[in-house]
Amino acid sequence: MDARLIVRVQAEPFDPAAEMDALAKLHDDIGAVASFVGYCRSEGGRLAALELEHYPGMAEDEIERVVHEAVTRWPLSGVTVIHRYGVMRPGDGIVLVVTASTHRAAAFESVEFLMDYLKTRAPFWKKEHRADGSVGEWVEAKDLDDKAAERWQTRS
Amino acid sequence: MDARLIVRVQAEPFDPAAEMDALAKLHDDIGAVASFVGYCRSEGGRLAALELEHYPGMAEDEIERVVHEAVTRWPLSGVTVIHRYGVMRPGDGIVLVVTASTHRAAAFESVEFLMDYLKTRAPFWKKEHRADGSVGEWVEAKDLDDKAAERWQTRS
Amino acid sequence: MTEIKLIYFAWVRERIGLAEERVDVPASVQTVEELAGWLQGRGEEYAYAFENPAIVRAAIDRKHVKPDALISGAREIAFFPPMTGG
Amino acid sequence: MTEIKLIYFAWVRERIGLAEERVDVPASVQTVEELAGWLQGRGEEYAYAFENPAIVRAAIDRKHVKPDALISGAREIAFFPPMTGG
Repeated sequence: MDARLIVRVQAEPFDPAAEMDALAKLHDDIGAVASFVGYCRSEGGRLAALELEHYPGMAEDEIERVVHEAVTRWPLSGVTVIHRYGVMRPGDGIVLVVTASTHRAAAFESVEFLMDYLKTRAPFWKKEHRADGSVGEWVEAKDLDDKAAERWQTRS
Repeated sequence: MDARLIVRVQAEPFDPAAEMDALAKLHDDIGAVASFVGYCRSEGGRLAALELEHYPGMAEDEIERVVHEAVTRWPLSGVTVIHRYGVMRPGDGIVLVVTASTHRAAAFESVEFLMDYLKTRAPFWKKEHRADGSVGEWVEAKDLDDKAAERWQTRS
Repeated sequence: MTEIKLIYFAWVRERIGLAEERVDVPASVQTVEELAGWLQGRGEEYAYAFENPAIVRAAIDRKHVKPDALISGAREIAFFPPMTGG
Repeated sequence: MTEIKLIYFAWVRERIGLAEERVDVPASVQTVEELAGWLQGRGEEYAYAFENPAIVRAAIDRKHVKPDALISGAREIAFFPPMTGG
């Protein structure tokens, strides 16, 4: 399996189009490119920003582990995962996952798998900055996310 | 539900980036944009092109029906579906589906639902043009596609 | 007799050799299935197109229909193979 | 006594008031769970950070570990809340 795997943890914005294009053009037998972009939300105007803290080094390692797990599970030609840290404003992209495969099911499922695992395993933490200027809370992890990640353990 | 719904059936190429951007920027509480692009494949060099025939009028109607079904099932802020017809070379995008939502599960599931239904209900037919210049076959529908579409009928 | 517009796509179109036509259908032909059967008798191109009628799909006025759908009142009936878009 | 580098993230970091530190850990402290318990006794900031030790997660040398993981040989141990990336 010589899939093209790209993992980046960065402060800079990313360009979903460029990343998708790169995977679509890997070779002539890419039939499917699936992608997901997670954005910072204002939560009805309540938030001015989200601040993402991360564990440098481990963040990259952990995402790479999850990406390698994905390419052993699905026949993928390419995977790109970019996760940002720092201060995000509503509308800013926080995380990008793109996968390319000959077949659509592999592309779909692997993007979903990667997102579920990133949410629960990648060492990132979100802190709210409230629109009223006050210091916000650290976002609490959702049980839902653990459940989403767990479902992959019963497969394969 | 005032979702922004766009359905286009066209010969011209589409720009996934522009379509995703438009949905991402709909409002401040878009948390998730999921997309799928289906490409023309060469099948290991066997094919020079795919020719897509469609039923004008019905193609648009049928896709719109499926899109409306999707927005009744998931809380979506926007849906864009573009399906091309005409001659596609390997690497050309044939179909684009993008959905935007506050929550990621809705974005993921609705893209998958839309693709499954497009494959089995939208009146398009693919004919192969072989790399050796000979006239190819009409692509046969896969049972797999019907099965993929059927699974949505047991839910909700 | 009712005049109906028929449209054909993909290999159904190629086998019949026509993209569309207007035909006078006898009143005894009431369903899509019966219409396909009646078309089969119109010549060998039609017999070839409908040689396996179970796999030919139909739409009435741009909506998918089942073989037992009534054709009464239809403006446009289409016959085509299973779809392979997406 | 073994010297270990500890790193804290998010509200664990804020409560302790330090991003990282090097501590001398007594030999009796063998697991991550025991280390968290031992840290709790180092002052009220630590007691606050680990007031609900079941929800604090740990990594040894940048890999997630369970509470019963042995700390022997660790170069770097991190404590942090459940992750909320993605």
